[in-house]
Amino acid sequence: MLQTALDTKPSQDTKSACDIHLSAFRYMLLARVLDEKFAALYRAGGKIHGGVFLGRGQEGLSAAIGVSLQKGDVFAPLIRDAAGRLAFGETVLDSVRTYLGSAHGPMRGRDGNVHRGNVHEGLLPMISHLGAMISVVNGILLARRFQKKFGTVGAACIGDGATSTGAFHESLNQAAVEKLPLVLVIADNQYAYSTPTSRQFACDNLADKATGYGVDVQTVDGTDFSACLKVAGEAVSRARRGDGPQMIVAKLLRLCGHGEHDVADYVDPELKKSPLGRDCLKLAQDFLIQKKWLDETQLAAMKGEIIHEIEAAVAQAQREPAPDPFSEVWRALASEHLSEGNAED
Amino acid sequence: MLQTALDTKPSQDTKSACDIHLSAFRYMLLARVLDEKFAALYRAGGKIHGGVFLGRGQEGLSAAIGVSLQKGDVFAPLIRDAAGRLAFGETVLDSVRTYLGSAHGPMRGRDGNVHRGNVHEGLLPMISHLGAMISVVNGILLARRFQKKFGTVGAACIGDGATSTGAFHESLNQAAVEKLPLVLVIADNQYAYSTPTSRQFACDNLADKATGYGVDVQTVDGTDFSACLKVAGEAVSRARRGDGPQMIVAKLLRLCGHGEHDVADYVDPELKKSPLGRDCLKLAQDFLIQKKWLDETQLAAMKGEIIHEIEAAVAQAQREPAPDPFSEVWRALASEHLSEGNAED
Amino acid sequence: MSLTYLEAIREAQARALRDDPRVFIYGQDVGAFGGAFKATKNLAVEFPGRVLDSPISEDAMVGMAVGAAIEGMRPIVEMQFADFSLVGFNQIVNQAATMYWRTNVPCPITVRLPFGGTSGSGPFHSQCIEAIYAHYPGLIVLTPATVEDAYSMLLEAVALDDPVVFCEHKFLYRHLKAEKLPDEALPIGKARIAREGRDLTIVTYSAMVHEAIEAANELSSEGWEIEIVDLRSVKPLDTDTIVASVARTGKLLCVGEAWPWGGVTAEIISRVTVEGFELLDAPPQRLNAKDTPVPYHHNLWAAHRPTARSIASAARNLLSQ
Amino acid sequence: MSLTYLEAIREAQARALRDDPRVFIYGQDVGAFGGAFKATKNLAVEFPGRVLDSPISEDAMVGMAVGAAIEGMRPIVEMQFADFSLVGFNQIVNQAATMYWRTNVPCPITVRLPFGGTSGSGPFHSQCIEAIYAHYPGLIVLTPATVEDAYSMLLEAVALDDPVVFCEHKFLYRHLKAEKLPDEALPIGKARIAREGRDLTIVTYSAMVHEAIEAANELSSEGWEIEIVDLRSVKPLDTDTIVASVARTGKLLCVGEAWPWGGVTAEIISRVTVEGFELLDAPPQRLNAKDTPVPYHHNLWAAHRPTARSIASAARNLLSQ
Ligand SMILES: Cc1ncc(C[n+]2csc(CCOP(=O)(O)OP(=O)(O)O)c2C)c(N)n1
Ligand SMILES: Cc1ncc(C[n+]2csc(CCOP(=O)(O)OP(=O)(O)O)c2C)c(N)n1
Ligand SMILES: [Mg+2]
Ligand SMILES: [Mg+2]
Repeated sequence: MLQTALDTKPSQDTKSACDIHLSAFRYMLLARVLDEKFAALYRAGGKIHGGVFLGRGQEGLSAAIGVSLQKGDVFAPLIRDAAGRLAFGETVLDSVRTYLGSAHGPMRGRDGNVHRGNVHEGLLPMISHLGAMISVVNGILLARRFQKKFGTVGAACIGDGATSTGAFHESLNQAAVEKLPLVLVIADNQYAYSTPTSRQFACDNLADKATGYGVDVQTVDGTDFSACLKVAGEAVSRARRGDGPQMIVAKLLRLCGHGEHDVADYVDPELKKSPLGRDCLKLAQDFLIQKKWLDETQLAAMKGEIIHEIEAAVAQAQREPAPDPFSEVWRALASEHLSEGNAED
Repeated sequence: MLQTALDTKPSQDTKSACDIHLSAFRYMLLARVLDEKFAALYRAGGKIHGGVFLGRGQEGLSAAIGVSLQKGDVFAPLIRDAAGRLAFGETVLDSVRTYLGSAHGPMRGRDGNVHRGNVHEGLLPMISHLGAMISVVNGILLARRFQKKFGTVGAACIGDGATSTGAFHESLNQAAVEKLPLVLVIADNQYAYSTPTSRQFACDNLADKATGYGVDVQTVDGTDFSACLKVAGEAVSRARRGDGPQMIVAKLLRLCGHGEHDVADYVDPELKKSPLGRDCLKLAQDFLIQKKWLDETQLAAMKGEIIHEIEAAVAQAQREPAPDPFSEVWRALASEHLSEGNAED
Repeated sequence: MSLTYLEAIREAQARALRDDPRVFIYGQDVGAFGGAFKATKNLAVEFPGRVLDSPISEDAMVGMAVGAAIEGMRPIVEMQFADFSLVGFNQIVNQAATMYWRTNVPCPITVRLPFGGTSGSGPFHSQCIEAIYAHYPGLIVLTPATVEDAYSMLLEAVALDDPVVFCEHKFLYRHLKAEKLPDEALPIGKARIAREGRDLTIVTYSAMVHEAIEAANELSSEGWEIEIVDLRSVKPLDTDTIVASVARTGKLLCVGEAWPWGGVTAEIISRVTVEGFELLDAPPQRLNAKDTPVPYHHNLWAAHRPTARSIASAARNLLSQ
Repeated sequence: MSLTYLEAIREAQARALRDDPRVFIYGQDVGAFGGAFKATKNLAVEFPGRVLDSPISEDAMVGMAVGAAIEGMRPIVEMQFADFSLVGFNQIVNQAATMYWRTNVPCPITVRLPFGGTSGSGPFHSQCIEAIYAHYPGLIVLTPATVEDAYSMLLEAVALDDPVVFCEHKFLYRHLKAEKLPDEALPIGKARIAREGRDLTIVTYSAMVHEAIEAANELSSEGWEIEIVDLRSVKPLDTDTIVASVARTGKLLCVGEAWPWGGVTAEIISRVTVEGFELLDAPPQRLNAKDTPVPYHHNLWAAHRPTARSIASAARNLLSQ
């Protein structure tokens, strides 16, 4: 997958600003349309069991991280990172396969929706427990230090709510003590499910936490994909250079429910009207058109391609077999000889 | 107990600086001599099962917290807080009983050494898991808010090492969100067991963490009991006033092993020679004598009293019965009717 | 008016808040939002200031409840999913569960765990973890299987002086309905004969009670009469009721949705063989989930847990001995 | 040269570090200090940069080990006491234990738990928590009872492709000595007949093996020959060896130092009655610790756990049936 990713994404420095912005934009649009497809399948019912979680309004930040990373880097996305996943090299087909539970998907129907990834390609499949993936990224980076593999970085994404977890604290402190090339991206989207930040923390800005860990931090307007590209690019290069953990705090608003089951009528209308409530995709589009890096026809063409790619992926995933409980290997251990098996088998 | 405590400790404002300093000093000395007694009993062998943990070098800070609190406040001391416990009202006899496992002790031989306290008197018996007591203090303070009992505060003590626990992070953030009258005292004694702070955190000063939680903070020289009294007194009054959680970071050095089993040869000699390595008790004594608040004869008398009190307590605790496994109620539940009992009985 | 298992839990909390000023609720999104499953719907409005949204801090959530409890309150902590309680595990088993024994001060907290499997929930939103709590001394672990028990047992849990882990099954939340709330109920600690029979005893709890009943109905059409014991409480266990049933039937099948190593089914079989060995006229049998995480895909999930069909076939094997 | 159980653990780690460049050790005070129990003594000097002091962050300690493992390393995590692993419980059971099943990528970490009771250690430095780990799918849970097993099983644990919870008993650390390190050993998964006998089978593990042997010696002076099965591994369990022994003796007593609800003794009795019911000519019996936290005072501690005396009397009861 990363090969594909690489075709469409040579490493940043060799690219012009225009290319980078266009590439990021395409992943934003791809993620948005893909998310909408999942939402539609969810509403249609039957096709998707369990929840559907969208990244609407966070595509700019997420894509910025994804395009700033390179092959060989590590990425631990969270629930709102469809854009970043795609930019990092996940295929549309694998996202669709996971939601639809295809036996050919990376999780083989064993896990689903946002709990997907591919360890060999550095894309970590999140467990649900918030904050738990950061120390796993630390471990990969530590392993590389042992193995004398230098020059790669690890990025982990987290929300404002997850900053309240002990796991967040322990792992960020751990990365700082080991001076690991970790880029920790906090998407402060004003809510944790229904909980406003006022019930989540009492500091003015989550960036205020950085000094207490001894890590660098940048705050960025998460609705401005260009600003996100700049901040993400810089943070990734500093980490790569050996400056230790980098924190990014992006301010934005979740433009969807926590999941598609959630109408989110608790979101403060004032926030929706505020600059935080702007749609990063719309802003990005205006920016590119105004810069003349993209015109309406190219945009239409891009949309067309994307819709086609997604429809094709959905069609294929639907043709693929579902996991078969009878041929399924019901074994949690890699060591077959130590597996107790299942009485019921 | 607190009654006794109160006799020797009317609330602060009504006391002169001299009285406060003398009172604190007496608890420092009492704790030092008591600690030495435990160490002697430990070395003698037989009398004390398990470990012995001293507060040598931290008596000034600990006593300062204890004398700054009032009856009705809550105190969650940690392993190095013999002085604070005594100042808060724990009797010498109860400390000795717990170490010797007397059936008449507050823990009835079920728990021991530093794991002692008396919930009804606001002195929380720590569990071993570091950081775990802070949220319990939060809960007591929250309960009082529900019960409309205002004007009391809760103090929790923690070491530099324990700041790395998720529990520390979650509970401090929780206190800040609820704006609870919590005073969190961090004794940065340069080591967590054998681990130097360089392996524990990467910020310059643990006080740098406060802003990230949105709480007030004061840094203090932990070897200077007078400075500790000032800072602790102010923090407690601010919390009492309703200014929300207060953090205190005291810089000092553990002047003993982690426990009495530990010779602590890993402690950097430079640190011992540095100002951090000064003995707060010695400094306090010089301070009081130089201020003419105490003279050698008074000091000798004080020591005599203290040694007498401790010897009497040890003699009594040794005469008291050990817990009897046959009369012991082997039941973890308060609800006797739901207790499964023990097959072996 | 008819009422679901979930609504019964909501009603029980409403009544606890109404009847006892010491009660409050603390958990993620339980306030204005009414909880991820709506188990606290409108309670924040009906009881202002007594239903508090918590940060995403399970360890501190439980610790705070413990502190409030020893100061005279009766906190109810809602975990968003049982699976996330593992982050607060230490405070439950080492702080709450040891408090009374260490200090003689009761620690009346109720930790609500929305638990158990539903299709499409996957490895981290489906776990049955009653056994790891029941293993620790100092906790009461409840697993109501009916709307009535969900209501009455939750009320009794809040009234108890001990920490209670209240396992409410998400699969039953909306599936299960009752006509009205019960006026009286079996006390906690007593198991219930969910179905009378003479040929074989199935001991189970929570959602599996309903799979077992379905299996029993299927088997009765084949002429077998299965007795079903609904444990209601997995700690304490009502061994007497179980042994009495086995005395009647001579055959024991234990069914649980949890993983096969250890757990409730092992404890039951162990107790019955130790205390009622001679009552058994065939080897007792167990049926558990498979020894893997709970799968996401419906096909795998449905095969991972015991079902009416697998229960019926296990029962047939046992009956044919 | 004679060597303790603790030294064997140190030697196994030294050899693992020497033979396999992928191995490193991570834990509180394991570096220059050599660990709270000195299980890593001098290893930081002998293997520079490969024995790392961690912050007091059990959750992140395990998470980091998992990351390193899936990147090709073989981390050994030392918990300072088993009891503190509960703070890292979530990363062990939900991150490490699910990794292979979810991703097909093995997660070879070894988490060393200094566990079990010693006099004066109290409720939070004495726990036997093997059962809560064994209940979760995806983990191997080891409980060596001898110096030889401490050495060979730890080496094999590090070589395995799965997460291993290695329960090393603090009571055995210095009590137990052997003349030399073993050149060969039973593989993990196989139980050991610690003592041969014909009249009754005692199945146990870890420190209780030695209490059982003492009880057996006492009973042999009364003319009884007790067979003792040392499980070595509580997950997987070597049911065959257990059942074969019960087939010889017809009587089963399970002894564990853990709490009575659930746990190893329940799982063993349950398996034997399900698979070897007809082999039993008396009801099997269990002996566990009492259902309270582990007490601090020596008198209470000694009465809380099974001992040679209580084992012998339980065996006598069973033999007299
Ligand atoms: C430890 C833990 N507790 C609770 C949950 C349930 N949960 C899932 S997402 C979520 C809200 C997360 O909010 P935030 O971190 O701000 O991310 P966002 O959804 O806003 O992107 C919660 C509470 C969880 N996954 N893990
Ligand atoms: C969660 C947890 N992990 C590990 C331990 C073991 N332990 C007890 S004290 C200690 C060192 C504490 O250092 P610090 O917090 O600096 O306090 P100090 O001993 O210096 O006063 C450790 C690691 C513990 N008690 N709790
Ligand atoms: Mg958020
Ligand atoms: Mg310290």
